[in-house]
Order: sequence, then C-alpha cells, then structure tokens
Amino acid sequence: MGQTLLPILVALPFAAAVVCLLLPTSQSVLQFVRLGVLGLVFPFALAICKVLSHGPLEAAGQWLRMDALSAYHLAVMMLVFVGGSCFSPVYFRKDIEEDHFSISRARRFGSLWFGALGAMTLVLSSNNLGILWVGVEASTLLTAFLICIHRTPASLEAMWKYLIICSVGVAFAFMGTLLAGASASGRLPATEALLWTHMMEIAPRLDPMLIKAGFIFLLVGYGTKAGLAPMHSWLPDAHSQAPAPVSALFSGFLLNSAFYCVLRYIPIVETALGHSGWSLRLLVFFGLLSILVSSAFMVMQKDLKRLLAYSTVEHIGIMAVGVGLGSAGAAASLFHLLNHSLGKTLAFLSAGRVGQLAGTNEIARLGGLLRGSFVWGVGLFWALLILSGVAPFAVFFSELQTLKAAADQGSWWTMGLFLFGVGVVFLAILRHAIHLAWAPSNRDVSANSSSWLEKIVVLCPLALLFMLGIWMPESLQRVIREAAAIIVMGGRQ
Amino acid sequence: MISLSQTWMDGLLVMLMLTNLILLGASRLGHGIRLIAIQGALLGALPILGGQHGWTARMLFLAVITIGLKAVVFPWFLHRALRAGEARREDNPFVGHTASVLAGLVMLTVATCLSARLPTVGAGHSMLVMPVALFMILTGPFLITSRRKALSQILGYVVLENGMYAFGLVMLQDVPALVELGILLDAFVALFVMGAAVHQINREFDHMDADQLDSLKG
Amino acid sequence: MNSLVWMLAGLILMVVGGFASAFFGVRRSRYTRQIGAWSLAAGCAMAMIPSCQTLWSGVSVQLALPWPITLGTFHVGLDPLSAFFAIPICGLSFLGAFYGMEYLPSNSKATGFAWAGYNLLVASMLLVVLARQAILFLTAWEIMALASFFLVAFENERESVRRAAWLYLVAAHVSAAFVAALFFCLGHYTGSLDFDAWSGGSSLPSGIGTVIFFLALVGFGIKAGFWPFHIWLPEAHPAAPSHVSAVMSGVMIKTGIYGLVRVLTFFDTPPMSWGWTLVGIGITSGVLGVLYALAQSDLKRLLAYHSVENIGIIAIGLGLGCLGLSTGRSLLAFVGFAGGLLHVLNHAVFKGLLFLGAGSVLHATGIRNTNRLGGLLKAMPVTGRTFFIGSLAICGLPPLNGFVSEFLIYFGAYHGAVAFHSGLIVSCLAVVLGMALIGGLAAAAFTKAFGIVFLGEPRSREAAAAHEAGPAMRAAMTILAIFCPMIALLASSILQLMAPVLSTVLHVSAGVLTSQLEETVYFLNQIVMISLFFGMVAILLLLLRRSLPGAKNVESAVTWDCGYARPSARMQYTASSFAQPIKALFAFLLGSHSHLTPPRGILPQAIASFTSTAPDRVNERFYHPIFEAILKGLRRVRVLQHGEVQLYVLYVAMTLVALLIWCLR
Amino acid sequence: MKLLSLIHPFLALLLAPLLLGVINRVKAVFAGRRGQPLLQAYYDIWKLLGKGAVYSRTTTWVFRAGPVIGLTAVISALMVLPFAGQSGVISFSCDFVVMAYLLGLARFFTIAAALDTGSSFEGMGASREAQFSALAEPALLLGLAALAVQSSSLSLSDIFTQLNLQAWMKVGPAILLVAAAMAVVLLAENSRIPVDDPNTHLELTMIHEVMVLDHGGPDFAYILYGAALKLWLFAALLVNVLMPVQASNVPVNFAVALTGMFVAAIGVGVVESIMARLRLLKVPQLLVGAAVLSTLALVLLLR
Repeated sequence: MGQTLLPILVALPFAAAVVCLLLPTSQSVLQFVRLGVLGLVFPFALAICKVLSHGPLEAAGQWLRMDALSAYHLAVMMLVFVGGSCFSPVYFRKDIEEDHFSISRARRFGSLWFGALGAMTLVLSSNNLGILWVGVEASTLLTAFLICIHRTPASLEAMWKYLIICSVGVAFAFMGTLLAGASASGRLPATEALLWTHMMEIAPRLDPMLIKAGFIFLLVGYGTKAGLAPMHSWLPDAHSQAPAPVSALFSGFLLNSAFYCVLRYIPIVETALGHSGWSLRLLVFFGLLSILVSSAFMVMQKDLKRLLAYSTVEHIGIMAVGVGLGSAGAAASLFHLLNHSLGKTLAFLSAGRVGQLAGTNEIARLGGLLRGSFVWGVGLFWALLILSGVAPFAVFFSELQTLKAAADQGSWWTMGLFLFGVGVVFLAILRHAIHLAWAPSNRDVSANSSSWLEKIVVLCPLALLFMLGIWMPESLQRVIREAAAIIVMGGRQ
Repeated sequence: MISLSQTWMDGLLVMLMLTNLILLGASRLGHGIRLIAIQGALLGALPILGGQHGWTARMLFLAVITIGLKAVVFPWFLHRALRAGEARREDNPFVGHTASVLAGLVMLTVATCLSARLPTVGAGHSMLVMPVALFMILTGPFLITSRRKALSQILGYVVLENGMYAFGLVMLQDVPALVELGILLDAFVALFVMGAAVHQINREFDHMDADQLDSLKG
Repeated sequence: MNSLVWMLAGLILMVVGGFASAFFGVRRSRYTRQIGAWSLAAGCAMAMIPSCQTLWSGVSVQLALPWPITLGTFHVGLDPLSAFFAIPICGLSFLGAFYGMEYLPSNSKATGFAWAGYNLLVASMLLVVLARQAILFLTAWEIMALASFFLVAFENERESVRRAAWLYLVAAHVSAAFVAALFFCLGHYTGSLDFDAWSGGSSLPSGIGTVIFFLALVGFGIKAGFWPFHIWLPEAHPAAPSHVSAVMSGVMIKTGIYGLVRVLTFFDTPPMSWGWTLVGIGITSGVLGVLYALAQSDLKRLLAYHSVENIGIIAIGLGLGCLGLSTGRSLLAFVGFAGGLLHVLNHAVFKGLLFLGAGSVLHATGIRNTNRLGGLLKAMPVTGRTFFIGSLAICGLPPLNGFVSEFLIYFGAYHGAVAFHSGLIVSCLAVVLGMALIGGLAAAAFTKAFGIVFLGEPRSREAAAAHEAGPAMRAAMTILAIFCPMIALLASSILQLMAPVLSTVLHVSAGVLTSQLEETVYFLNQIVMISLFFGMVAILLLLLRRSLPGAKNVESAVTWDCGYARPSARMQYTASSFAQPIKALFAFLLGSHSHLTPPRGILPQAIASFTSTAPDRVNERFYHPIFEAILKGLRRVRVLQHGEVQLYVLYVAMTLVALLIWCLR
Repeated sequence: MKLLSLIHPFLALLLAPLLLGVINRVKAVFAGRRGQPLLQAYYDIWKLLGKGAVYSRTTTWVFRAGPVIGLTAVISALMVLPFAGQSGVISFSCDFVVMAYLLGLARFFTIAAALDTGSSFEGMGASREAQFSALAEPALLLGLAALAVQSSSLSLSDIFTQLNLQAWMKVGPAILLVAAAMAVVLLAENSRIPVDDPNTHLELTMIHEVMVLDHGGPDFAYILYGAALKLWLFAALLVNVLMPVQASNVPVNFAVALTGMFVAAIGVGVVESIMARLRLLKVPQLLVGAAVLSTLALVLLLR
C-alpha cells in the first residue's frame, strides 16, 4: 500500500503543476488550484489515516517514509493549502478585473503553488536526510518566484533577499547534513547512511563532535528558513510583499516545514549525546531570542503584513521553546503548530483582503473594521486576538502547555522571559487590533459585503480554534503524543 | 603513510585555498568569474586524483559533470549576466580588497582551529579537507556580506557551495549519488534562479547594486 | 441531582442567552434586551439558589467532569468561600441587568453584543469562583477579562475609551501571566494542577511559599486594583456602560480578592511578612485611593478610585487576619477575615449602587464632570436619595453596612494593638491611623460627590434639564439602597452565616469558631442597639420639630449670600474648589499639576484660566519610565532590520561561527 | 447596664448649654465686660424653637435633615460615654469607634446641608470642615488607641476605669500627651479658637458658623443644642482622662466630674480669650500636631 501511495503523493502535486501550465485562462487556473487542492485532500487524508492507524508507511527502499510526526505536519499543511487555495480566486479576482493577472502569471502562480506543495510533501515524506534537504531547497526556489507574482520593485527586492539569505541558510543546512552523514561514516554501510531510521538505530554510536557541529549547521541553516531570530531578517520583507495567499502559505507552513527538518534531527542528536539536552537548550535559546526580537518589532510596527510576519517569528520561537522543554513541551509545540497555522493563515488572508480593498497595508490608515459586517475585518480582528493568545482559543492553551512544561522542568528563567516576551507581543498586537477595529479611518472597507464562501473561509478556522480550545479530541491528543514521542526519542518508548 | 593520491589531493586543496584568497582580493568581476571556473575545475579533479579506490565509472562521471557545470556552464552563464549589466568592477566594497585578504587569513585561522577540534573521518583522507572546506564556507558568506554587486554575491554563494562540495566529495565518496545530485541540483538551480532574479532586478532597477535594495526595513 | 449541575446550567443559559441577544441585535430586533436581560436574570437565579444553600448549610459540593484538553479537567466545586463570592456576583449582576435594559440604547447593533459581553462576563466570574483546577480557572479568568474588555470598549468611537480598553486588557493579561506562573509554580512542587492537591501547602520547600504569595499578590492584586497595580481601574471603569462599571467595580475586582483568599487557604500558617505586606498595601491603597478620588472631577473616575480605597480596606482586613493566623490570635484572625470579607459584600452593594446612580446622572444629563452638574436631587429624587445612602455607606458611617465591616477591622486593629506583640502592634496602629484618615477623607470625597452633583443649583443647561431614571433603573438602585441598612441591622446573623466561610479560610471546623463568633456577635448587637436608639431619637426629634408652634410658619427665599440679591449658579462652590484645600495639603502625595494664566492689566483682555489635574503618580513615576525604557530598548533592537541584505547574511554567518566556536571550544 | 449609667445622659442633656454660658462669661470677664447671662444659651434655644423657618428655594430635604440627624447623632454618641466613674449606657469593645463615627455622621449631614443651599460661603465652610475633620479623626482615634494600650482594654468604660492614679504614676507623661491631643481635638471639633471663631462676623473666615448661615428657627435651635452637647461630649472625654477619680461615693464622683466639666469650660474660655485665631493654612499643622502627640504617647507607652 505505502509502496505506491507515498510516491503518488509526492508526484501528484507536480503533475498538477504541469497541468496548470496548460490551462487556457487565468480564471480556469485559479479554479483548478482550488479544486485540485481540494481533490488532493483525499489521497493525503488516506495516507494520514493509514499512518495513524497502522503505523509508519515506507516506500522506495525506505527513502520515503511517513510516521506520525510527518502525518501530523502533512495534515496541517493541507489545512493551510486548502485555506489558501479557496481564497486565491477571491483575492485575484480584483487583479483579473484590472488586467494585472495575465494568463502567464496565472500559470506561473498555479504551477509554483502546486510545486511548493509537492516539494513540501517531499520534505515531509522523506526518510533520507539528503532528500529532506533537497525538498527544502526545492521549496525555497519554487516559492521565491511566488513572492513576485506581481512584479514590483519592492517584491523583487523581497525576493532577492529571500533568495540570498535562504540559499545561504539552506547551504549551511546541506553542510550540516554532510557532517551528520560524516558522523555516521564507518558505522553504517554507505548505501544506508543518511537514512533517518538507520541513523536513529546507531545514534548512540555517532561521533559526538561531528554531530554537534552538524547540528549547529543544521539549526542555523534550517533555522534561517524557519525564521528563528537572528536569521529571520528575510521574513518580514517576503511576507509583506507577497500576495496574501502566498504570505499565508509562507507563515502557515513553509517555515514549519523547515522547522520540521530540525525536529527530525533532534532525537538523533540527543541520543548521540546521551540525552544531555544540549540541542534542546540551543532551541530554547533561539526560541526565546525569537520571541524577544520579534516583540521589539511588533510594538511600533506600521505595516500590517509585517506585523503578522513578526508574529510568525514569535510563534516559531514559541514552538522552538516548547520543543526545547522535553516531551510535554514538544506536545505543546506541535499543538501550537496547528493553532498557529490556522490562525496565521486566517490573519494573512484577512489582512490581504482588507489591504487590497483599502489600498494600503499601513495600520495607521486602516480602521473601523468592526463597524460594518465585513467578514474579513472580523476575521482579521479575531485572528490578531487569537494569535496574541486570548482565551478560550487554542493558542492560549498551547502557550499554557508550554509554560507548564517550563515550570515542570524548573526552568524559571525560561518561564519568565517567555512570559515577558509574550506579554510585550500581546500589548503590541492588542494596540494594533484595537486601532484596526474601531479607529476612525477614511479608508473604510467595512461596508463591503462578502460571499458565503468567504464567510466559510473566515469562520471555519475561528470555529476550529475555538473548538480546539475548549474541547480537544482524544484522537488528536493521541496523534500529538505519538508525534512528540518521535521528536523526543525517535519514536521508541 | 602518505600515499600519492593524498599528495595530489593536498595539492588540489591548497590550490583551492589560494584561489579563494585571490578571489577575496579580486576587484574585477570578470576576474572573479574566471577564478570560480578554476575552482570548478579543481573540484572536478578532486575525485579523480584523490580517489582511494582507483577510478570508477561513477567518479569519472562525477568529475565530468562537475567540470562541465562548474567550470564551463556556470561561468558562461555568469558572464552573460555580467555583460547584461553595466558594472564591470566591484569598485567600492564594504570591506576593501586588501582588508578582505587579511580577513581571509583570519578566517583561515579560525577554520583551522575549528577543524582541529573535529575528528577526522576515514583514515585515508587528507588533513586539509576540513580546514579548506570550512574556510570556503566562511569565505562565501563573507563575500556576500562585504560586496555590493549582486553578481559578487552570487560568486560568494558559489564559493560556499564549492566548499561544501569539496567536503562532500572527499568525506562521503561512498554515499550513493544522492548527495552529489543534491549538490548539483542546488548549485544548478540556485545559479539559474539567482541569475534569473538578477536579470529581473536589472530590468526593474537599472542597476545591480544589492546594497541599494534596502527600501524594506523595520 | 448535584446542585452544581444546576448552577452550570444557569451559566450556560446566561451565555446562550447573551449570544442569542447578539444575534437578535444584529437584526435590530426589539427582543434584544429582553432576551439578554431575562436569560441573565434566570441564570443568576439558578446560580443563586445552590450558592445560598451551600452558605446556609456549610456543605461543599464538587463536580469533576472529563474535559478533553491536555492539562485540564473540568473540576468545579462550591464551598462556602465560593458561595460567599458567588452571591454578590449573582445579585448585583441580576440588578445590573434590569438597569441595563433601560440604560443601553434600545435598538442599536452594539446593544446585542453588549448583552453578550455582559452575560459572558457574569458567567465567567461565576466560573472563576467555582473552578477547582488551574487551567479551568485561568480560562475563566481570561474570558472574564476578554468579555469585560469588549464592554469597556463599548463607546469605541472615543480615543480615550480605546486607550482605556487597551490598558485594561493588557493589565488583565499581565495579571493572568502572574497567576499562571503562580499555578505552575505550585504545580511544579505538588505535581498537580488541582486546587485540592494544593491545600495544606506546608509541603513546599521553605521560601517557595513566599514566592507564591507574592506572585498571587501581584497577579490577583492587578485584578483587584491594589496600589500600585490599580492604574487600569480609573481608566476602564468610567469607560464602560454604567451597569457594567457597577458589576466590574462591585464584583469583578473582587475575584482578585477571591483568588488571594483562595491561595491563602492553601497555607496553614502564613509568615508575619505576608500580613505586613497586605496591611501595608491596604493602607497605601486606601489612603492614596481616596486622595486621588478626591482630586477627580469625573464622577465615574472618582468612584473608580474609591474602589481602590475599598480594596485597600479589604486588604487591611485580610492582612490583619493573616497576622492573627501567624501569631496564633484566633480572635484577630477571625475578625480580620470577617471584616475583609464582609467588606467585599458591602462594597459590592454600595459601589454597585453608586455606579448605577452615576449612570443615571450620565444618562439624564450626558455629563460626567461634577463641576458642571448640580441640583439634581430635585429632578431625580430617587437617584439622589439612593446615591445619598450609598455615599453614607461607603464612608463607613453608622447605621449603614459599610460601618459594620470597617468596625470589625477597627476592632481587629485595636485588639492587636493591645496585645503587646511587637510584630503586631506597629502594623495595627498603622491600621488605626490609616483607617481614620481614610474615613475622614472618604467623608470629604462623598460630601463633595453628593453635594456638588445633587445639591445646590444646576451648573449647566444639561443639568437643569435632567429627568429621573426609568422604573427599572430606579428599582435596581432602590433595592441596593435598601440592602445598605439591612446588612447593617442583620450583621450578626450575616456573620453567623459567614462562619463556614471563615472556617474554610482559617482551616478550622466551624465549631471551633463559636467563642469568637459569640464575642463578635455581642458587639454587633450592641451596634444594632445604638442604631435603633439612633432611629428612635431621630423620629422623636422629627416629631418634636413638627409639633413646634412655628412648624407651619415656613417662608421661602433665596439663599443668603451676604446681601447679594441675585446669586447665580456659577457663584457656587465647585467640586474642584471643594477639594482644593485637601489637594493642596496632600500635594506631596498627589503631585497634582496646576496651570495658571492670571489676568493681566487693569482691564484684562486675554482670558485668564486655571486648570488643575491629578495624573496618577504611579503612572507618571513608575510605569511610564519603565515603559519608556522598554520602548527605548526595543527601538535599539529595531536597528537590526535596516534593509541591507548583506548584513542579514552576516547575522546568519555570525550566528553560525559563534555557535561553532562556542560548541567546539 | 446600671441605672446609674443613665444619669450621665440626662445630666448632659440638661447642663450642656450651660457650658456655653460659662465659656462666654469667662471671655466677658477677660474682656472686662459683664457679659451674657450664664443661661443665655437656654434662652436662645427656647426662643428659636418658638420661631418659624425660612428656607431657601434651592434647598431640599437634606437641608432640613441636617440639624435633626446632627443632634440625634450626638445624643446617640453620648450613650457610650462613661462619666464620673459610671460606665456608659452601652458599653462594648471599641465603642469609641462608634462614637467617632456617629460624630462623623453628624458632620456628613451638616456638610451636606450646607452644600444644599448652593451658597458659595457655605460651600467654603463645608470644604474646610471636611478637611479639618479628616485630620482630627486620626488624632482622636490614635489618642484613644494610646489609652486602650495603656489599659489593655477596648471599651471606653473599661479604659477609664483602668485609668486611675496608679496609671498616672506609671505613665503620667504619656497620658498627659494624650490629654493634650484630646484638648486640641476638642477645640477643633467644637469650632473654638484657635481653629475657628464662633463669634466672628466675617463669613470668609468662618468654618462651622458659616455652614449654618441659612439655618434659622427650630433648625438652628437643634444645631445650637447639638453643638453644646458635642462640647459636653469632648469635655467629658477630657475630664475622664485628666480626673481619674473613682471614689466609692457616687455623689462625690459626680460632683468632682461636674466640677471638672466646668473647669474644662473655663479652660476653653481662657484659651479663647488669650489666643488669636490661627490662619486657616496653619490649622492642619495643629491637627497633625495633635496626631503626633497621640503617636508620641503610644511610643512612650510601648517603650
């Protein structure tokens, strides 16, 4: 079953990408993107169910493998893609009407969109650490051009920065992969080196120095792509210049796919170093740094999408802190991943729509979003509140779990700094949210109406986040526990 | 015991190091591209001359591909980009050329020190692999940081790639083609993508100075 | 059936009703307010019954439902302490709902949302006092903050309201952060997040108890409005609709007190330092609260600062109780906690009443500034009378309820003072001094508030055109006003009802408290006797006054103004001039700014002016500099993102090199 | 409750206006005048009770309630006061707090009644009254705390039973300090020089008198009577502190105490005659000074 399913999963998006290049009109490309992604949900869901019920799937001589951790990430990724894809026709409608979205652009958008999906699927389903890296690299290059679908000077600049910084980062990650492979050299047959499952098996015998150096390269490398401070600097530029669905994709999952790569290495490194917590401490350090640095930029932020981008840095930081705090923290972190992806996707989609209608992303010139019954305004306001961590939404609970993990470890400094950073972020976001909601503005967009589809796109994530806050299904808990166990000890109990 | 292949390999590595230092001091972009081509050729020679198990078909294939791409295709591609743009020289880098060479020496020292702490893998390898690879890995970002022209930054990136390539070729020769494929894919796509990006930037801005791309901040 | 199920059903009814009201509100239906108010009333009634039962019988009930979130169980419980806080919450919210029906604009879209927020606020407050598990408590705590945030932001067209709402939610969030830290700290040492596992906290390592206490003091103190954590209070309370201000000030800030008392129940014998801290904070809050209240000219701000004062009095009571526990003086402990907790109830009654009265004034005139009001007693007789009773009660004057609780605290203080215990005597005398000062200044503040607003002549056209509030608003105020003397007269029975509450707090069985209860009840009865005597004498004197020969010989005239024939309303003393001498006297504490442009020349052309403001010192001297420092620090960090890609790459590379060097060193 | 306790309230109700007469007579003697009859206050009250009233159109029921409640509160406060070795009619722990707060109630109503007229003069007086009483309250309650600490008991009656000659021997200076503080409070609460001048005719400088400018007829009679009772109350407190006679013979006790009362009245008269009125800005210092005296007494006691 897995032998055929996994390659198909990886191949399908690329096939869809090719199809996009053949479609005749912009409208049809966008419809294909929407329906195609919705269609892809079924095979993906099938694979995820298989993994969760029968254990890991393997294919292609163990080069492809999907366990609970990857299945969980895959599910989150599909949520983000579904949201973004449903939103794309809404968002680009205006561009099509104004003739800014020619067929070539539409084709490029569609194929890159599916290409990114394929590349990230490759990341999530590979057991070979080299293939893992190839997937990340491919997703970097594919998404680079998504940033500048609309070719403006600012978007080109953002793309250039993204390319340069992330290429360097991914190059470092490659070096890290090589070092990790080198640390296993002589202990694994060459044909099996870099297979994650095999690495895990011989992890206690890996060369500690080499694996340490390798992990540093990996952390800095993948961390650059994941947006950990201080390597996050490309992120606000890219997010603010990309079209809304692309920003949502970036924040919602692209960063997490890079972070997923770091997660893959953690059990190997920790086992190799005798569970000394060395790599976990590094993660906590970078996580806290990300929270604090991003909070600084959110306080006086003028641009709505940049605000959201920094918020992403903060949340990646929270996830890093969580993973760094052991198994309870890892579970919290994974739960947070889901919550953040949902919330941030909604936030970017809403911000994109609001900004598009108002003609500006400058917070000071927006306002009054809650006055009318403009569903995107409501979505943006609530998404901001949710991301800042108000109860009873799920983000609040995942942050509490992280705190609890910190307290149980007795790492009071982590707890204190975490609370401080999250507090600063809260007051920053709240200030902007209140302004957006009620301040008088001459660019009032609240009178716009929205279709039922748009309402669904807004209300579903909100309802889901609310539900996950007050009621978390047992099955989801189980999945998260399993996935967290993989992060902490490679899946062995 | 020092074998012949090891001597060869040491020589190649030292030459890589030297090209690197020269690159740090080079102000003409065309000159830099030629140095990159030389580096590519040296890298292609590494598996052939430094191989421990004699010549296998795979190695030959690798060498050919490497030389073909790194010494011929990329430089040609970069030359084309150079001709498309206005600038020929890296006139006013953030760090001057002489200072860059000195910084290069510092980086070499750092790389040597760091690699001394790492265990050598596989008895037969040259002691120089790690320091040279690290040196190149440090030089790459340094070039990107200290130069203004977008093209110079691509050169820096290629140096970075080359460093890892050297490391990968020597250390992980036996690992299936996957890794090499990764390297090539990376370098290949990166160059094309970046080249295309440079092309677009050229069209949009009429210049290739990356340091003027700073309208997005805060 | 477990009475908690009944209570939870009430909560659900409220919330559902609130959202139904919002739903109808969007359609501008006229049922909006009926649905909102009646669902809340029904829910409150449903919650009230089990609470009263528990308080009456002293039997606590618990209910643990499975709650499928990672750290949580839905563990609720109703013990006398919870019931004691739940009753005023239900009662005041109940009356507030009827008041709100008339107070809120009847068919605006926002009204429905206001009901949703109000009902959610009440439900979450009740859940806070019911929760027996940290995560549930925190969730309810946060929902409470969020619901009231939307109510504070009700009049969001105004910039100042938006700012107040921001400040309020930030303060609430900081409070939640401290409470979370507190709970997780306890959780770390006990391995459980259940309140039950925490009682008997003596198992904690030494020193940790004090850390926990201070976390609680800050976390719950922010919500309660202890000085210096009170700064959100005078901003947020005036901004909300008045019945919401009444509920926020009357009962919501008491959830902070509840939290603090609940944490105190986790410990058997608190160290002396806790009591000192509480007493110190209480006195500071009380004196500074009342001084700032005196300096305000905005009626609702004045009331808000009075909440700080009353919270201070409550803290003094709790502090004395703690000192009693630490020194093993059971009577002091009993009286201290009894006074503090009874003041919680009393403050809910009279502060609720006063805010509702202020709301009626605002509703009738649209003015908050006392300097522009006046003479409202004639136009608004019911509002005026009830406000008057509330003023007397809040000043702690006999024979009303405020006096009883303050008397208990006085008694505790004097009792401690004559005990010749070195750790006790100084703090007790400080309490006497502080309470006396607070009492005198409160009287000044409320003669000002009542006298300037309701007496004399109207100082503005709006005030002259004022009308009495509607029947529901009047009814709400009247009921609360009746409670003021009622509680005072029934004080001894109420204290007996409170015995299970106090036994929960003091960790003793109710039977042990008999002797303390007897003694307290004895002097409360004496007070009742004096009150009755007072009433008799008053009636006698009134009758005498009536029966005097000149009683029918009454003339009307203008007020005597030293022969000035045409006094105008502008000649009256204003609120600011009334408070000026005290403001001047305490200028060293208040730090008020005044700005004077004197008239110049013999025939002054330019308009002379005098303005005086009393911005909060804590804000100016403490929070503002801290905030500025943080912002300055953050601004430094912002230099990182200057737009140059080269340096961005440098960050990446430097991070790598630094890490490599650090790890391979 | 002993029947003998009931004597004191009746004495107070009967003799209080006489104290005013004594004070006025002393002042007249100092000024070299013959002065009013000793019973002038009784005549005034009687005359006022017979008159009609003039009410400002601005006023409301608050204005009329002021005098009644003021008088009631003072009468009720008298109930806890021990006199001549007899305990108060009602006596319990911290009864003095009730006394102080009943006086506070009276003051609240007086101030409210003053503000009810809408007159700027009465507002001025009200503002001053509020300020000074807020400062007098701590002095009084701290002084009582000192006495409570000295006697280790909490009700006025017990305190003054404990305050005997032995106590004077032991902690005389402290008690003297308390007495001094009480005397200042007496002068302030009863609007006497140096705090206020009951005889002034310049409204701008008055405190208590200006608040009752608009009251007339029976209302003013109540106010006058209330003021006399209040003077009696404070004088009785002072006498209790300074003259701890507890002879077994009840009539002797009463005689001594009554003498003490009139000595106190003479003392007030003397102070009024020989001192000038303080500037209003200095009054708070005097009151804070009284609180400091009480605190000093406490320090001495706790030493």
